[in-house]
Amino acid sequence: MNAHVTATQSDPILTVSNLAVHFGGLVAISDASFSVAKGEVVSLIGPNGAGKTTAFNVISGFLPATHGEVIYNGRRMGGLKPHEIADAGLVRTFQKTSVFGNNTVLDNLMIGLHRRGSGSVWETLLLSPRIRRQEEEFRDEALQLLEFVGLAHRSAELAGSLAYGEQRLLEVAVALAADPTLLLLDEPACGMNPTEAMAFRRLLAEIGKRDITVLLVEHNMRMVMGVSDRVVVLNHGRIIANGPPAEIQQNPQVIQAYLGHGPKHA
Amino acid sequence: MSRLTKMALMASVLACSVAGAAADTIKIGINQPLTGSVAASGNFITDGAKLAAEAINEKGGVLGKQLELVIEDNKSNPSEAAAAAEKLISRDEVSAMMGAWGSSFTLAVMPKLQEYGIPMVVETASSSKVTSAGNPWVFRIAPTSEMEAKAFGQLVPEFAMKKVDFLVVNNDWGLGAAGEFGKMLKEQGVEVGMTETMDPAAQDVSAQLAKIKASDADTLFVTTGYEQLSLVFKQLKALDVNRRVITTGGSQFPDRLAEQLGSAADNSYHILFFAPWFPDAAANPEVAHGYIDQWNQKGYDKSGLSDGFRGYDAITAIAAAVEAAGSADPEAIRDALWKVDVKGVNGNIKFQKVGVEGSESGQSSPNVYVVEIKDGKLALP
Amino acid sequence: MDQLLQHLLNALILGSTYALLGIGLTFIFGIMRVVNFAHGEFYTFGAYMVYLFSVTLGVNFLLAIVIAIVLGILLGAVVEWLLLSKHRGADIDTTMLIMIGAWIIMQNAEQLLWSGVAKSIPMPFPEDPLTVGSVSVAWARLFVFVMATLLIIGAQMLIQRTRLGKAMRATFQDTATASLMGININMIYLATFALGSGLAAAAGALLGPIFIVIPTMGNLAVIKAFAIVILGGLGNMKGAALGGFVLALVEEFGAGYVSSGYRDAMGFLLIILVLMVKPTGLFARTERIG
Amino acid sequence: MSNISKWVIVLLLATVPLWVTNQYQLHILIMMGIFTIGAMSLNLLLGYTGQLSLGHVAFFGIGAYTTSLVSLGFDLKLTEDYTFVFAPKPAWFGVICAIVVAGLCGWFVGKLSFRVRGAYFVIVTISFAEVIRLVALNWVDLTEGPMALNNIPSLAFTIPWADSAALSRRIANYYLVLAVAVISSIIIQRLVQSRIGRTMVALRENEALAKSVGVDVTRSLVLAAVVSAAIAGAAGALYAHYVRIVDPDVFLFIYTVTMVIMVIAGGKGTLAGPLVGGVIFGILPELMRGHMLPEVQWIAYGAIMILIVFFLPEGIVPAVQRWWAGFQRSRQSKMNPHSRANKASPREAAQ
Repeated sequence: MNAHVTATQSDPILTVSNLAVHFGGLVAISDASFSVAKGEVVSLIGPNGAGKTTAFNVISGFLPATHGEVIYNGRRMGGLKPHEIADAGLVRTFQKTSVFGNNTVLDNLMIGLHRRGSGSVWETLLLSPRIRRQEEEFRDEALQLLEFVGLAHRSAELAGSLAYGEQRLLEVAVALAADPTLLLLDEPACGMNPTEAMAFRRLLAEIGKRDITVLLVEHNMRMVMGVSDRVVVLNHGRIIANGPPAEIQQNPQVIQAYLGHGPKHA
Repeated sequence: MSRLTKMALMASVLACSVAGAAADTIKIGINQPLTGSVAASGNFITDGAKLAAEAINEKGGVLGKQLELVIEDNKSNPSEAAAAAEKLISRDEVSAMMGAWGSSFTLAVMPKLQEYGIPMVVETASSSKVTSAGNPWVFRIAPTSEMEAKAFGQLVPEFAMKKVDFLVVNNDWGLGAAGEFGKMLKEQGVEVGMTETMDPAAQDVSAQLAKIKASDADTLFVTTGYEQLSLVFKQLKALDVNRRVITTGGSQFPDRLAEQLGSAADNSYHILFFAPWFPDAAANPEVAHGYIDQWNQKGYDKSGLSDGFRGYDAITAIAAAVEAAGSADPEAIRDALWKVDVKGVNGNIKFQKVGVEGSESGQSSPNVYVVEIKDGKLALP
Repeated sequence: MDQLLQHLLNALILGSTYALLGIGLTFIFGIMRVVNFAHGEFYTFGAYMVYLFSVTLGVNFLLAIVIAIVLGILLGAVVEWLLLSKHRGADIDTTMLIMIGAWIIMQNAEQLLWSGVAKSIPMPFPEDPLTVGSVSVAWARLFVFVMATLLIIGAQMLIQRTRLGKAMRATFQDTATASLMGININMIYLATFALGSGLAAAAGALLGPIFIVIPTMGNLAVIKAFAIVILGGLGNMKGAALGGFVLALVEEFGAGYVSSGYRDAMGFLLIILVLMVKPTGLFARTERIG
Repeated sequence: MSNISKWVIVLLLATVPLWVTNQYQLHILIMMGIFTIGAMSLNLLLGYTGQLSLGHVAFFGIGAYTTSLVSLGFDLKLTEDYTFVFAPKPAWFGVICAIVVAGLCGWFVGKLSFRVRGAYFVIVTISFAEVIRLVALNWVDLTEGPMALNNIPSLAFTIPWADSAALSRRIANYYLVLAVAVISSIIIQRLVQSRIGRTMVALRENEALAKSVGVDVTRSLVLAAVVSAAIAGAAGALYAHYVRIVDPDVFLFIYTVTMVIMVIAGGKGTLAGPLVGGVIFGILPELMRGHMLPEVQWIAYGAIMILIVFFLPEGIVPAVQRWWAGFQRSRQSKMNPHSRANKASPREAAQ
């Protein structure tokens, strides 16, 4: 099958075309093109070192691309800073657990809500009524989001003191607070126990209902096959397969790629 | 948190109650550079002051009370000099002060004298600004650069100079000396070339010396403290600059220069206010001998004698003023300083009114000596 | 032309001691990730040890320099063991604050022991300078240059040729792997800090006699060492050696042709410029981030 | 801590000149206050954004020099025949200029170091302070170089109950310092507890995550640097008008170190930390004086700094809060074993 042909879709919200990333002589991604349609849940999978996280880093502006471009909502993302990309509605999470450890869970959410608010320095210093109101709205919104991911009872704890699985949930909540239209999740279920993983699958479904498109990097194949509308397979910096989960499971090239590296969580 | 603040407040109250307790002594504040770029001289002056206080106390003190010296380090820095004065006056409640070595340090202290009404005997500072500022609490026993230049002027014909350059520290002391000596030399028909400056703490002056090397002057005047002076001589030698060097300011330690630098210091002349190697040439040989004996008895460094006398004379003058005032009241001491007429190591100390009319400062007329380093030995030219 | 040659010569000699200072600091940073604010105090320590042995105790001048360097190494080892060995893996700020504390303690201890009055150390070299054409240089400075160069080469050899050096390089590359390979990381850190301190003490022992010795002499030295290390790229030893010479050149020409007062400012302006243009240092390779 | 108890403390501090009449004790309190304001401003950068600025004294010194020059006036010979003459302006105007100029310098340094973090940021800030010190030392026409700017006018107003002019001036300065300290802490508190301030903490805690949720970290760092520098500039201006003399040594690294010790010892990233650190390290030298030589005093200072890093790495305030929270909790659980209330985390209580 032709890896460059994307599934028929009416309205691609994210298009990655001919992306290549080189570190000196090392090629992390040689040539990758794929797109994600609005409302879809797409998984990006592949063996370790296939270039998944690198692709995430480029899409979210943390790394410059060597060639190719990323187009989001019709806008070129190349050259934009990470916070500008987030402002465009494209929000990511990280592979390693990443929270604001010395802040309370509630404050983590308040930081996540940052781009929804506004207010000049002067307004802030004078503590204008609008700023006070905004703070209250933020607090309510944050609590709602915590309710949504099931962490409301933890709101006063320090984020760093949460259990591992809870921290991963908090990460997603912080990303959701930033009001994304496309959410990039980098191995969100990594390290979760089966119960937490199940809870997380339910959360993903809820996120879908909120009209948020999801691009997921994940090793947990059961989850990938369960939640994805479509799966993109990356190996040695190239896309080797792109299609619905059922099709991917049967793809000999994909099986070969995974077996070649030894199956992992597969 | 509120508990913590209370604790902190209690600590501050405690700290405050520790300070200050009256004693049966007359306190005199010493504001000198004990560390930093001109510390060598400041330490010797402080030693000289201690000797004078000791001698007076042995004879029963002043007004039946012992003199107590309260010593603060001004770290060779104007702000620290002002801070030291602040401490001496408001914390230690001294009756009079001696200080503050350099002109810049002294000028920094002077507003405090006026604010609190405390007299200060100025032992080293040479800038004319000190006594022309209209500060009636300042009494100077050191010569101004102008006086120094005038005294040296008598020797100028002997040197047969044609053109001179200056290398001075870039503060009131150095720039003042360059100005006054330049004026005096011009009046005597000597051409004045370039004036190069250096930071008081600079250690490498090769760049300035390279410029001076290129000049066709026959004499170089240098004004700085001993520490920098020794570097200047070393680097002059390293750059092979051969010309007559004359140093001014009175804090050169020529015996140390001769000993440590060998031939590098040869053919140099040093303007001093006391030449301990030739005590019989002093204005008051008996006082000079007494001071030298006392110094040697203590085992102090001999090369410090040429600076230590300033502290000795300053304390002598202050003690005489307290005696005349009949009390330790600062204002009474100030008034009495005008009546002082004592024999010091340098000469007789008697203050004349100079500066702004109505709020004159005191200035005595000290003696000036010139010493030559010749074949590694000191000589009177 | 003559003036230019004289400036170049001065810069070469000054640069050798700067390089010595910078290598020691970058060495400690590269391997241990410690920003050593006390570096200047080891420099001061070296100078005072030469004073103590050669002037106060009358030991031979050359021997005094050797003793000063050895004592610098020992003091470095003691400081590392006492203050840093318990903070392996702590963030840079923590160790930096500890070293600032050490810096304050050491400087004031020197002041307490030797007072704030400057000391000078006589050197057993001919007073007349070596003059070639219109360029002249003092024998003492020539000696400093030769010694500094030998020490730099020696340090480089130690790192390249010896087992200890190999272990240090391995630690520099990857601490975890080095430790798995059976390298005693604690010993390596101790040796690194001791060696870096020894190099700083050597710079002080060599420069002290040329200038004067005061307790605060390390303050400018440490800041200059930072400038050198930044120029070369933090942790880059060859870069630090080059950085030393670059700083000396910039200072010397700045003082000679722009303004002698801004001599020391040149170095800092250079740092700011370098960090604006190439934050990883002039001689650093681009690193992979992440 | 509630707002009421804060204002009670402020009121208490306001009564100090009524019962502390010793000039020197007031002097110590004023100097302590000035350096505490400096420490508070440093805390904004060091504690909240996590950037260790070791050139902080530059802003303090720039504030001091700016207000001194504005209130003393200066002449600058720009060309052979044109001299720019700046006539002396009132002292309060100088203070405003000081705040603005220091703030601009903060903006410059913030911009300058937007690419560098950690050790590089530290070195950029040190270099900046050194360059400024050398300019102050060498631009003698403007700054008087090592001769210092002297006779700077006082900011004082008359205190009716003071016995002497000197005491009146001191009490006036005490109130000025207190007022600036209160205003500064309100500014810092409102800032760090706002949407903008949270981005600063986010930058400290996890820069990548902050970026990923749309925080412009450069902007937030620059803003912190500007506010921090402006407050430090105000402290410097107060210093200049109080001691009435400024020389280039005001830029010495040791003053930055003093402020850093105050912040670290008190507790970085807490509002009360620099205040507690400032009080302790402002009073400590006075307690030690008379018992030990100045050098020994400094050695003790250095040792305390190391000991704090060893044993109280977070600082005094968080340690006390943790202890207090633990104490409260144990008392609560004794009274009502099932209660989970009052389990506020230390960090939240600190803010």
